[in-house]
Amino acid sequence: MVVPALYGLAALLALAPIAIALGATRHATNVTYGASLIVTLGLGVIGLMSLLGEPVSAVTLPLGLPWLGAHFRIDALSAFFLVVVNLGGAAASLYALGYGRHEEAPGRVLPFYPAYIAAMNLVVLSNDAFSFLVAWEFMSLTSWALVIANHKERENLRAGFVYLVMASLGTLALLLAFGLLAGANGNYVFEAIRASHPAAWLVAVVLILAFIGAGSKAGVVPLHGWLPLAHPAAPSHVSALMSGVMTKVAIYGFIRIVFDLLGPPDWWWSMVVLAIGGVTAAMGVLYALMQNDIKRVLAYSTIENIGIVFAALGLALAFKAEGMMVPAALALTAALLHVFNHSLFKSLLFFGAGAVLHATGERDMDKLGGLIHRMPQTAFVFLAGSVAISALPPLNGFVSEWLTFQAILLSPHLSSWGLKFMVPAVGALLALSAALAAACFVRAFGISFLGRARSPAANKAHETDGFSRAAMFVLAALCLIAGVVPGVFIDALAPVTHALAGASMPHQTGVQWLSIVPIAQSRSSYNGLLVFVFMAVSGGLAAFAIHRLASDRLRRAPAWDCGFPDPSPATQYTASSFAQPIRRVYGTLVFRAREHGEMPPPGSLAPARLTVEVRDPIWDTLYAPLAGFVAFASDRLNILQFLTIRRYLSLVFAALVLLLLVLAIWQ
Amino acid sequence: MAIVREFAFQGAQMLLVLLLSPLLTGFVRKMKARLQRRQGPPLLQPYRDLLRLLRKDVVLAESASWLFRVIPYVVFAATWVAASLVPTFRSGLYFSWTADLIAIIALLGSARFFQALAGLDVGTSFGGIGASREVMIASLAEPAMLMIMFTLALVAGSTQLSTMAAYMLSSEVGLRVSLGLALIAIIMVAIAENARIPVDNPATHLELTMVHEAMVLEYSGRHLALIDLAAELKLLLYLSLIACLFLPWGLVTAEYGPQALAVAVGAYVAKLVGLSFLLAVFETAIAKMRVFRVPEFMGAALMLGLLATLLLFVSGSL
Amino acid sequence: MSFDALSAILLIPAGAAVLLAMLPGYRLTAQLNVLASLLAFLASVSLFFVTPVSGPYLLVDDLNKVFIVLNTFVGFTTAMFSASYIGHEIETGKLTPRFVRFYHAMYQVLMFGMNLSLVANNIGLMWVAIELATLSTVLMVGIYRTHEALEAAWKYFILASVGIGLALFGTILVYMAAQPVVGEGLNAMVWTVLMTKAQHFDPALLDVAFVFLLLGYGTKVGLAPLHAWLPDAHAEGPTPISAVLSGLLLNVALYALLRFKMLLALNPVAIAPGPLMVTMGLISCLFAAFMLYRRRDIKRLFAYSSIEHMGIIVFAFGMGGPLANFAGLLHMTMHSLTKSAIFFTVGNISQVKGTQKIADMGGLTETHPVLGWGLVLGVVAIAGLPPLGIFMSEFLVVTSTFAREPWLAVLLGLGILVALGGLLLRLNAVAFGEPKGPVGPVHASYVPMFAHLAIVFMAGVYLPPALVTGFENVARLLG
Amino acid sequence: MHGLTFDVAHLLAGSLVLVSFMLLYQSRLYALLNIFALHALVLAASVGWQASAQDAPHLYVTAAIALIFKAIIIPVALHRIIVKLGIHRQIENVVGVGLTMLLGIGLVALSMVVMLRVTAGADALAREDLAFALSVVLLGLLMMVTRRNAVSQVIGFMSLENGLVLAATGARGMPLVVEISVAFSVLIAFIVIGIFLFRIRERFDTVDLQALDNFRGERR
Repeated sequence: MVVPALYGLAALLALAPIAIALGATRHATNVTYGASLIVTLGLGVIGLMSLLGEPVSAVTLPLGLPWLGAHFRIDALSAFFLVVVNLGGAAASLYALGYGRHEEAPGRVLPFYPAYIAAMNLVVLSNDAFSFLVAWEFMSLTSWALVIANHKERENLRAGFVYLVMASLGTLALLLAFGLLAGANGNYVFEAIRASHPAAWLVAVVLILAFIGAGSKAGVVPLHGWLPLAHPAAPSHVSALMSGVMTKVAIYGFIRIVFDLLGPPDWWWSMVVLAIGGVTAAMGVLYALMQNDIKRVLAYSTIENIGIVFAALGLALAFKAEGMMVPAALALTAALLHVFNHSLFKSLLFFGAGAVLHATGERDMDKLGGLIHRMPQTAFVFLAGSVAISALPPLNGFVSEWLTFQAILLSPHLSSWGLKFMVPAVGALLALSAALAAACFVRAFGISFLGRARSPAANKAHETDGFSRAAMFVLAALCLIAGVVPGVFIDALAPVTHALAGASMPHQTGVQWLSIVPIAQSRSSYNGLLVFVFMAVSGGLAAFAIHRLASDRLRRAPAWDCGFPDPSPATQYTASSFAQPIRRVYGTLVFRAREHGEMPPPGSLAPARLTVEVRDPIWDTLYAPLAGFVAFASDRLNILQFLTIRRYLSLVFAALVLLLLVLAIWQ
Repeated sequence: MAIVREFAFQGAQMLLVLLLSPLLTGFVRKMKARLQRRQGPPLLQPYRDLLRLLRKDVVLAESASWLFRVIPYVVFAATWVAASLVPTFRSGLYFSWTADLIAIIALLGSARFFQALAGLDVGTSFGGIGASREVMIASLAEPAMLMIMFTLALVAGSTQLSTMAAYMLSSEVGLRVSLGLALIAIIMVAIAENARIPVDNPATHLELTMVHEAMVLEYSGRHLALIDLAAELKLLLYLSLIACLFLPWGLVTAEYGPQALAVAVGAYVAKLVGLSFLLAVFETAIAKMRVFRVPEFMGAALMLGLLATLLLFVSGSL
Repeated sequence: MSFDALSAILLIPAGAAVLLAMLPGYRLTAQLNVLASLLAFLASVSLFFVTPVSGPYLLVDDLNKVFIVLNTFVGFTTAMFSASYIGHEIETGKLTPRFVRFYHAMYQVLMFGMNLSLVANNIGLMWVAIELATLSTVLMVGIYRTHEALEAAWKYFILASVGIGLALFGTILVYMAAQPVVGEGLNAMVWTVLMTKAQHFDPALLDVAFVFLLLGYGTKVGLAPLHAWLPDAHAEGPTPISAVLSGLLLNVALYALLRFKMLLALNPVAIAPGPLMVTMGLISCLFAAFMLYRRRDIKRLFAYSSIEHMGIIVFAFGMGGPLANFAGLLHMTMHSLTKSAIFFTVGNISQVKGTQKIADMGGLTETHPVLGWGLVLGVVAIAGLPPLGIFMSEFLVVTSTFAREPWLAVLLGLGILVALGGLLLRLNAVAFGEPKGPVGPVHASYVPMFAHLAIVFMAGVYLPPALVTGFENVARLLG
Repeated sequence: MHGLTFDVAHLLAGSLVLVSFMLLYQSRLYALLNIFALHALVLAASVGWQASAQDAPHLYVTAAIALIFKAIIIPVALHRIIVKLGIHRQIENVVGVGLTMLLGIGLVALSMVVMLRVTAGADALAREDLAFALSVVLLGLLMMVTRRNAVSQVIGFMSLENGLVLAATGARGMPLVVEISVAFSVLIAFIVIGIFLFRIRERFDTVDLQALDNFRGERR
């Protein structure tokens, strides 16, 4: 199975020069995105087939490190992520068939787009440290090029800079991790690494390094600094790929190293992952609630979901460390399912944001509003995405969240007290972030799509093109399907958990009425299908009955608003005013949020002003000082550029004398 | 044959909650009135209101979208499904495993989600106030509820309401600190979720203090009827939740006889009466608090929930 | 036959130098220059097929074969580039034909010097050759005769000649060490002889000798704190010379160091030269990385990046071991190709913009797409990002080091990371953003630049087995 | 007999170091040149003596080169230059003489320690020679470091070269290659310096290196 996959990758890579050759014509857009759509679909099918029971297949090409070659392999894990990556890729390509036409400088996007998808696939397929890292860093490189596609804006360049530096930091961490695993004589092939059983301290170090490496790419707090800058800066279909897919590739890296290559770590390391995962989830969504730029909101909510996934992974680690394989499988399934779900609805939401951006030219929610009237279909799918990401039944977001909670509820069986106490706390954090996520997306959807238009641009918005809508509807449909028949997806994940945890959840599709049962019917179960049907039936019944038996008449009138009808849209709640209560409750604590209101003296006609100041604690305490240090050091050292020749000679002289002294003393 | 009977029970429960909920609200109102030395509206007043509203025209704001008209049905449906999945007089109903406690809470979450959207849809200032405050309160109430659920689930080793109720009935559950804390917490959450005093005042239209009412301000006619009915269902749901988790006595499980059923229904009604009486007393005794005191109130609930969970380990009962 | 190939490498440049010094006319000399370089390159390639016997003065083995081919190849491409570049310099009147004639002659002298020092089998001869090369570059750095050029050349000259002195002293000491064992006379300076007898030499003397050689040749390698001449010499000389300096002369000096390192490695008692080299390499890498952040002159910027990479290479060789040595060789090759390509690009840019000040450039990918993306590609390569060659060597260096000396690897990695940041900032300023400065057409040719980048890309993806075996042999030699 | 040769060689080499100290001490350019001539003279003598001691005739060539180039031509030429530049009365010193002297003594001590310990194997003559040579080299370097004037830097450099020659001759039976190369490089060095001084003359009205150092590419 791996060989055709590689052909697909070759095709994608070949697409880049073709795109360059075709130049900035509309032709180029169609060819590039059309071809990527086809290839990604093919790759997705390959992934699916190998997930559903194709044997593991591997191949070695005489590329890369000469004495090593480039190893590629498809096993259950990589097959699953192959599906995720290419599903996202296909959706993005379909979307871009329409959206990409509006690109002002396609020459800066088209060549890198297929290469970027190819790179992500390569990461998933590669089976030795070198190819893995090449693909990993190549992924960063291509996405960097896409982030600065609109290079005229200084902000984007800055975003690209921060992004590439952070990405390289992550790569460095992974490099060191593999350096430890491979040893001095360099057995970089994964089989060799798997065979070697490293010492406990080494396992710990590698785990931390892998967490830094993968976490920095996935956007784990506090390594997330680049993400809200870079993801919104790229064209929307690329933002969707970065948020929906690339972060998942990062998670793949973590799983591959920690669960597959590394031996079982001591249990306390899982606490690190758990704690950081929980904090990431809560922080991410709080950040999201403080933003007014809709793409930024989405980027921060990605951080939240990554946090949820890592919390589940930490749980799986804990169970695995204590040899409880079935719960480990449950936690792992929850994580992987959330990976899949998030890739669906996050891409969907970014597509929606892109459609809005194109229709209005605005990313600031305070300048949007009332779009549901002008772009009803986009509004509908965006709503679906919002419900899904807010973990509300009957859509898919809830299922993975529910599984995570089920896994958390198994924590009492853990023997170590640290975990016994930590897991419920993490559970509280997850619950908090779930509730806040709902708030965040009520805000995101409500402010931008509902109410009345807050700007002329929003008033003149128009529905987006067919391709984009098709892509969005496909994803929305998938969100619903994954929500109502989750059993199918859970069963598909069984081989993965078998490979990684040596166990898997009980077979789901056999259960009556297609409900899902993590451990036992008596313990817990959930049936998305029935919930959906019941809601539909009862809602429909109510509607039918009322319209039949009672009145179905309807009059339009100005809004009542407690008797203060206000003609101006400015009197509506804005994004920032909507966030105000939450900012009061959490912001003062986390972001040192301050509100300065200045009232004009009685009689003066000056408007009253309210200024809100929100600080990013992590940026202030981590990133700013680092940048400061580099600036300081380079300033200090830069003096050496401005010495006289005599001084330079003195340097040489000093070096010589020093070495001679060393020699004299050493001998 | 058995299947049919099971379906019948499920249907019966759905109808029961639907029909009982306005009466419950009416009863609470009556109680409060009496406690305040007022005559108060008749018990059946809520039914009359609903019917009246259903027959009236809907007056829809110009800026309202299709979503605004769909939402009442969604909210009603979600709440009704949730309410009909909570054991009232009989546990282990045929579809009880459709959604466990987590899912029920989440269903209420969806209802709230859409209601908040409705608040924003017309684009008025009051809708905004309501929605933003609602989500703020919910952001604390939901985790608190989940923490309570954790405690109970860890005690009962299940999130299946029927199983939990059965466990609570069984002898092995002793008197526990955690359960006490959980009870207090769940009451606090129930008060907040149902927009009761001191968190919110269902009767008020004093603009700056209202939360739930502000969200539904623009609704009228059948839409308003559905929203109100959903609210009443929610109250019933929480009361019967408390009833089935903390006072499960009289609940019939698998095997039953007619008299057992009668007893069960009677017990259920009795519980409701008792709880709603307590609620009325509580509401009369206490004053509504400022909106930004609410977070502290809910935070306390959350802390209680977390504490309850952690205490479980200390008490070493696992 | 063998004699021809070997001597051709030396005679062609020497003859060409004499010829070019006499011939007038810019076009003819330029073409002749290219032709001579091409012939030298072909001759060096032939070395792979027939290995000449090495005499008492000249020697060809696996180690220097690589260097020679690289040297002549970059020499050839640079000659191509300079042919078009210098033409434009004459048009703009920055150079007079008289100086151009001098320039071409000196170019061949330089090539001769470098080739000689690579094939020399005699430490004295090698020393002479390196000095010859150095002095010829001194003259070319000062060729523009502006204040800055003179100051740069003067600085270069003073520091280089001190380096000369130290290196000579070291050479004498090596002779002193060899003389009791090998006996007086010529033999005591012949590599092939020294290598066989090295284990009997007086270790203490070798230690002192290596200190002097490290500082002497290290000055020319551009190791901090001996680097001071390098940035200015790169910035103020003609761009082709900057390319040759970074791409070749540094390598030649490094080659000399490696030879002596091998000598010490053979001696059991002598201090391992490794730690010294590792320390200096690390210092250079970190220092240069931070220096990148305050650069305003684009050529100085890349000069400092050369220092950084020399640091990495010296570090790798200092670590030793087959993997690290392989990485060092690979990195050296990749660096000279990439860096010279970058200097070709930078030359074109500064000719188009009429300045070397980064502040006066911008939006290059907008105004000159080929040039701009060429620069982006070059910087991406030099910053060690895949799929280009330098990533492979840096991967090998860091991973192989981390297993042995974790903290050194971490430091090195951070150095590379800081350097990446510095380069990226400047790249953003030059290649992206709103276009700035003149947008005239590009005169010099793109061929050499893209030829180099293509090779670097190829190497990053696929290394031909022949090259690999060659490198592995050398790595084994280096111990 | 051998004792005598040794003593003379010792004496000459030692006096070379002494003269280096004089160079360090002397701050007036004019006098400095004369002392440098003396330095070269002593070098020539010691090389000559080495030649006779090792009965290596080719060393006489080196001695001759040293004598003619360094003792006569260069000083004369430099006299010309400084007179032409009108700096022959210039007095300049960066570090105080006392401190310079102390440093010099320290360096000599260092070189003694390093060299004498190292070359235990070689014969006494070579050891002495190398030790002194190293100290001369270091002193020359010190001079370059402590002087600001181009000419005196050049002189410092030359004295450094002298030290190298001394070392080279000290190494018994070292092939002629090296001497030639030394002379050759010094020659080139001299020419280049000459060119540079002239260019400098064209551009600046002083050879004081501060003037050069102002042009440092990127000024802050």
